[in-house]
Amino acid sequence: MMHILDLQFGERIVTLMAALVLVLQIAMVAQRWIVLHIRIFAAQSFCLAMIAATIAWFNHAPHIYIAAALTLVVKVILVPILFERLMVKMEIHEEIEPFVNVPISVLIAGGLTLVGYVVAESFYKPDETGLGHNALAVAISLFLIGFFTMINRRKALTQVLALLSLENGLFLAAISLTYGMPLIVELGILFDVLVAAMVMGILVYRIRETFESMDVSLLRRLRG
Amino acid sequence: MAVLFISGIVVWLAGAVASLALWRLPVIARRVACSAALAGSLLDLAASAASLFSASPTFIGIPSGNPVFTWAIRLDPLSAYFNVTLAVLAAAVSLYSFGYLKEMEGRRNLGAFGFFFNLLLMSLALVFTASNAFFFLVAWEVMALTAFCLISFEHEKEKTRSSGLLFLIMSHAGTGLLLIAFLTLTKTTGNLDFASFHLLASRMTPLEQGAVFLLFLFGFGVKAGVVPLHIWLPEAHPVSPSNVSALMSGIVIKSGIYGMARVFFDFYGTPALWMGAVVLGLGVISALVGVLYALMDHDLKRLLAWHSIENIGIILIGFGAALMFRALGQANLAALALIAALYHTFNHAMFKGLLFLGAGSAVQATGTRNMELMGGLIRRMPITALCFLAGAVAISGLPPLNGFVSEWLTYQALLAGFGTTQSLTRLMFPIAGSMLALTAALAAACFVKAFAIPFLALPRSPEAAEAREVSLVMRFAMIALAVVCVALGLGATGFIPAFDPITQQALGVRASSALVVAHGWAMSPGTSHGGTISTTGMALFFLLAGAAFALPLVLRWRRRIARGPAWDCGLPALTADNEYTATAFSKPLRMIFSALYRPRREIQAEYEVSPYYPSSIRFASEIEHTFEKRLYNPLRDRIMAVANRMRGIQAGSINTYLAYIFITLILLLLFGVRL
Amino acid sequence: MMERLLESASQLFLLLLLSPLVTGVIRTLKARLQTRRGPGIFQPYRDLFKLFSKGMVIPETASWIFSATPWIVFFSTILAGLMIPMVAADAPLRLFGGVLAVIYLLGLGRFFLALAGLDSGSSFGGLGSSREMTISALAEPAMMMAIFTVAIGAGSTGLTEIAGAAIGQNWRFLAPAQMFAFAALALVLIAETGRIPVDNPDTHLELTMIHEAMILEYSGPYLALLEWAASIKQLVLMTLLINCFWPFGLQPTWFGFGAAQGIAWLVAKLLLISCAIVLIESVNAKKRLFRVPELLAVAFTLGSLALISTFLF
Amino acid sequence: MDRLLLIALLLIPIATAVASFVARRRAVMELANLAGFAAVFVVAIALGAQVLDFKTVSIANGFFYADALSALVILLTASVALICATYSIGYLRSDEQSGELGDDATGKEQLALLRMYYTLTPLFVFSMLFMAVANNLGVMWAAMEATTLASIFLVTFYGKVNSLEAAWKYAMIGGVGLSMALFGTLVAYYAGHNLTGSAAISGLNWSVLAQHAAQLDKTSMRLAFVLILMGYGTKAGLVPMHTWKPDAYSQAPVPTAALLSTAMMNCALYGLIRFYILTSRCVGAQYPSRLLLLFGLLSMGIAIPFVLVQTHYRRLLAYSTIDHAGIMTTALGIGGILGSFGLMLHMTFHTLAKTLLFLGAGNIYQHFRTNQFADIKGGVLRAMPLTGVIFLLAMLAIVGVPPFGLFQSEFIILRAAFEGGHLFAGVLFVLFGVGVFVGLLLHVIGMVLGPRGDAPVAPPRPWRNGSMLALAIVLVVIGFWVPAPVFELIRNAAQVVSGQ
Repeated sequence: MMHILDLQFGERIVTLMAALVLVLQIAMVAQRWIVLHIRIFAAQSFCLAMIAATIAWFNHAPHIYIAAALTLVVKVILVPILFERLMVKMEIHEEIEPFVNVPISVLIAGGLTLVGYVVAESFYKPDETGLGHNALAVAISLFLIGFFTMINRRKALTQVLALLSLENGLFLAAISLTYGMPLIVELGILFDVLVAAMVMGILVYRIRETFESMDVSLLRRLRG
Repeated sequence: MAVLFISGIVVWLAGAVASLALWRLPVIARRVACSAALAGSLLDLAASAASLFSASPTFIGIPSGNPVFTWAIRLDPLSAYFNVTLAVLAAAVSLYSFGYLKEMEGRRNLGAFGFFFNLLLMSLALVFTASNAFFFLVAWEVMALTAFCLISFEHEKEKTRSSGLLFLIMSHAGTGLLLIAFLTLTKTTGNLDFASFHLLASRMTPLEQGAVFLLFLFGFGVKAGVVPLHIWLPEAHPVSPSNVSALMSGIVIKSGIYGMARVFFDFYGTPALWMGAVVLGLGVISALVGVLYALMDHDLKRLLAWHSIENIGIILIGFGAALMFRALGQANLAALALIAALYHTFNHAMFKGLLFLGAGSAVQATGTRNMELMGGLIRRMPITALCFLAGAVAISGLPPLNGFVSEWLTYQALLAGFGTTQSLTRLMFPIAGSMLALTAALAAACFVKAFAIPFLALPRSPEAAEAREVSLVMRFAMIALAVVCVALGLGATGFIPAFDPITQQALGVRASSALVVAHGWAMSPGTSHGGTISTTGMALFFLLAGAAFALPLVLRWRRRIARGPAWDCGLPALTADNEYTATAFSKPLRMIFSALYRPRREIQAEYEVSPYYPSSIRFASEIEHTFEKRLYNPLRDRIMAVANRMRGIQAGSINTYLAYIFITLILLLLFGVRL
Repeated sequence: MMERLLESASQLFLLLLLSPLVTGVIRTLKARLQTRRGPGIFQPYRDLFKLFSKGMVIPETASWIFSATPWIVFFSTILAGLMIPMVAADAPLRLFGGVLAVIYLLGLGRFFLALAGLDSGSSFGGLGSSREMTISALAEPAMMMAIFTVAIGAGSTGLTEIAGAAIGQNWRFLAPAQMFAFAALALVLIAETGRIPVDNPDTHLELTMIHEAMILEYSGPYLALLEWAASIKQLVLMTLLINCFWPFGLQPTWFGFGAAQGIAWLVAKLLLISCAIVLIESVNAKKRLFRVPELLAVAFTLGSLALISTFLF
Repeated sequence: MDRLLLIALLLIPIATAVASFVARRRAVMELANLAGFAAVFVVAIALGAQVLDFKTVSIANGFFYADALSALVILLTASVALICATYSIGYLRSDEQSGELGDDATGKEQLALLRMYYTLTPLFVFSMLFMAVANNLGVMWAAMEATTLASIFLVTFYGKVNSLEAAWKYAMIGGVGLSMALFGTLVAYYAGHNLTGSAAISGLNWSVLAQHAAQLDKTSMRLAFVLILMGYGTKAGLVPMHTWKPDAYSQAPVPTAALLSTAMMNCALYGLIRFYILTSRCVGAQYPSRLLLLFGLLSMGIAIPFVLVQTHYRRLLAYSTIDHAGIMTTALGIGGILGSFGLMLHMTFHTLAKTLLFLGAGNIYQHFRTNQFADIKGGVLRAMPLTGVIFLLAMLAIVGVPPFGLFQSEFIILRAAFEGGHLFAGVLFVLFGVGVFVGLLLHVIGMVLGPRGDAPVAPPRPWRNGSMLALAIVLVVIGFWVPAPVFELIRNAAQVVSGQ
């Protein structure tokens, strides 16, 4: 059982999971159904929590456990439930119609991953152990893809989801680059995320009420 | 001196604040404002006249509560000279305003007017004396701002608003150029003090020199109304109240001239030849364009505004010549040209102020600015007419008044210029000279129109027939300026020595001893033998001849004089309808210069009985204002079109907005990081 | 001082006396050329005398400008006349001004004449003033070019110096520059004195007249003053022309026997010029107003040529 | 003492918010806000005085930290908050009378709305103050995010369709921006991860990083700065992240808009400045200054066409704010002691003038009931003299016409540009300045001057005009005479920025 504690092993796991997170992100780009969209987000957040836990275990950084737990609570449980409630409440069942069609979006996502690696490449320091540049690359890719998804979505709700998944990229960066921020910071950030999610949820709801639709591409009154 | 000057400033400031505070009591506000303006002017006059002859410039530094903001004032001869100009004109105008503003009581906020009026005078005095780039720009902009407020004082009229705005925008654009120019100088010296800019140009690269020169030329040119930066001037001067117009044309546009004098003869050591040539060329063009458009304009005040452009052109001819002489190392000739320019500056301030005051009286009496509706005012308002005539003779450069003197000096400078160089550039001097001659002659033609049509013959409208002579104080103000014009003409040789300190400071020579000959009876160009004039002599001749011949003969013939209807080639019943109009008067020139004017005319005749006897004919004729039509309007339209297209950036779609950020981010990540 | 006064007095005398004669001579010569007997060369004197002894009517629409103008025109012309060298090289009032002053004094007269033309309110007066100011304005650049040429040669705008320069050095008056300048100035003179082909001095056909139109409302002594001033102006300009370019026979001083000689020379040269004018007037028709600018453009070109040739040759 | 000050600074707004939340009557809420912000203002002044004495004030072993820079930002925020609090009393009352807040006869709806306003505003101010005193970069970020969250519902205050749209754009773009900022903060933290000893423990404390800036990882700092620039740039409204601004400013209640466009922009710039200091100490000033100049000039340039062809006067003000964000960024990019001084001076003057403009716009809107120049077509001066004069005055001030302060600051910035060798930037600066001047004056002169037309003469409005008049007097006076301590504070802040 000793080799379980081997750092190499940990790195493998983390990298694997990071890859999984990336895949999920791309899957989100390709996704047509809002419900699935939410679920995938939940899954992705779960993976992140796991990564956090692993890192906490292997680097003996207890405060990351808290971060992991918070992620689990906020992003895997609270936010998805909140949004699914919202969906039911507003009986949304349209499917997502993106601006760019799915195959091309996926290709773009791939390209963005490449960008992520190119940017992170300059951080690669061979002498340095740990999860450094891989994780950073993945984080940047997640960030960019999430961003792209935001641009590519018409529905308010899905834009919020995209924004949250984009923040997942940040979380990954936080834990894997710096083994988590000081606890207080983590707390602050997560709190913000939670509030943001709620605020945006309310906004989405009101938009839905006022416009009889969640299609944000209709919000084009204010120009010039 | 310092004390006097500062107290002048303080009086103006106090007057401004007081009249604003008293705005609810128009009578008192008017009196306070005008008397403060008058007192301030007199104090300023005393201070600047004293320091014009003092050997060393007076420095005044007032500590201010804001370390960034420093009051740095220096009264050197040049500043003093322009301050004298300001003070004399301002005194007359404030006197005039006592009566002029009376009409506005109750209808307009005289408190506000007095506020801006006094502030304008104060800022002008500060512009002429600021000795620090920052403070200069502050005074400069305050001047523009207060001038704007006065121009758009009657802002109910659409025309007034647009004109004021045009002025504000153009002058601010000019200030932008000045800002760049001054900062380039500052970059070289590392501080903002004018003293440190003295003879600075030599320490700059030729490229910088040229660039800064042009920046200054155009920056100040906007305010001076140099063609093609003049379009605001004929708009803004007519719409403002007439006392303001007098200040605008008389002294505000001279702030640009002051700036040029300061830069060209204080900051620049020896300029390049082309600089002088450029200024000379601009001067000639401005003079011609100004007078040609004036001839076609029948709005009395706009006509005068166009003439301001012409006279600025004449001044610039002097400056240009002076610069070229300096480049050629001819200090004495440079002094001659500089004196010509500065003398004309002063003269123009006086007679243009006088003419605007006269025009203001006529406009107030008839309620219109269109001279075609005036006529016959010389009988209703004799004093105004006499003063206007004096101004007209002076501005037409006819002997023995002041306009003649400064134009004569300019001719002499140009004449002497021909011999100073062997290069072809020397051809510029005689050409400029002949163009100046053309300008002067056209100006005379224009002022025959500008005096005869409104003041002579029969009234052309009921209002004109009912016109009243203006109040005593207004008449007095005009007479005062007229007297100054005459004095500047007859006593020219007495004023020349006043330029010595200036030429001494700018060029290091004292010219008066060479210019004033025959025990102060005559003036010579100081360049070669002979070629003198003596306005005093001419005046004496006229007086003697008048007294000796005219008077007795008139008395003898008095009994033989009969008054009767005009013969008019036997046509019956001369009425205002068959008088010669201004339009008709300018017709020959309109046809001769049609290439420039591109006149359009339409005639509608209605016939009743036969095709030979029209019952009514309507004639409309208009000319094209080339610079607006061909230069400014297309530019404006282009810019607006581009702006409208760019509004598409903000099309309302959030996805697009996000895309902007996304693309920027990716670009920065890929390339920005490597910057 | 004293002799200055004497000089002035005598030149004044000469101006007053000679000017009507020149007019008369020109008229008579013209008449002869057209095979008429003509009024005789002394007719202008008679006209002036007659007019001076008559009463005058002043239009009630006119103002004091109307009455002041004749005096201003007369005196300014006289003053101009006293500034030019007629008999002696140094003009009596040379100190008062040179060629520029002469031109501007004539301009002063013209200015007031134009005002007077408009003052009566009669449309013919306005017509005259408008045309007069236009033509004189257009004549100005040419004149200035020519004057610049001679003045540059003499290094001064003083007429005495100019005349001196022209005789002094080796036949300078033969230089092409001088020639061109002379031609230019001659054309300007024709325009300024209101002669054919620019204006017709002895017509009252309102469509063509210029100078006559302005003084249409005048009568009696004032008319006499204006007519006299006109002929003095003509004399002044002719003298200016001849003494600037061919200053032969100019005496150093007014006094002694030389004076007579000088006057003789002057009369001879005047006669020459008059003949030239008569010729021109007889072989040309009056131009339409809008053809006049072409004439003056030619004059300007000649002036520029003169200037350029000053440093070509 | 200092401990007390910082605590009070943060507690008073919270207390105010709670008080207004539980209040049952409008008067109580108004009073609470007025008193609260007055207290905050006093505390801010006291803090400023303290900072002048001790350079820095820090408590909770450096968790809260205030130097001259923070003190200045706090002072500005507090004064704007106080003015707006006074103004909004009159403003909201007139809204209530004119039925803008809904037509519920019992007045429940209106009260609810008012409660929201009077509760969220203190929270909004709190988060800005918190950002200014937070030493930890992460906390600073959290506070910045909090400003967005607190202000979103102020933007939707009127519940109109447009205000929802504006709020949505604000939320989305702001969200993205802040996540970029967070990313930047992370990378900055990563850059400091190989610090040793005590530094490593408080690795995100700005004061610590600033001391060890030289040892930070250079590549990471470059990346961090790009992300921060775009992140906080979004909140500051730099082009091309500015798109939310015109919408939010034109839809929010006027006092909120004033806070957004002055106080919040200052805070965003404050964050940017903090990172600029780190980056320039780490990788040298050239790298950040290039990026800053790029964004600054771009913002100034892009603002012009929108100003030129604008039809809506509150959007016009928004674009002017974008222009000034560009000016200040450029100033930061020019840097040096002179540039930083100009920047701080400009921040101060702009805050005053822009607030005044928004309040004036509020008066005009409530009087004419339209946002379009076309519908007003002149006569403001005749219809409402005081507002007209003040609006014109503030407009002249904002376009940098002397003798008002902004001319001084812009002059200093320009001088710094020329002496720092940024000739091209300087020339563009002047050019854009003239462009904006033309656009703004074109519209505003047309709106303020002119005959009255059919608009009625405005009734007296003590609260609104009182606050405006006070601010206007301050604006004019400060052009000629800046109180010595304030000037000292500004100078110290500039020293903090330029690190000299």
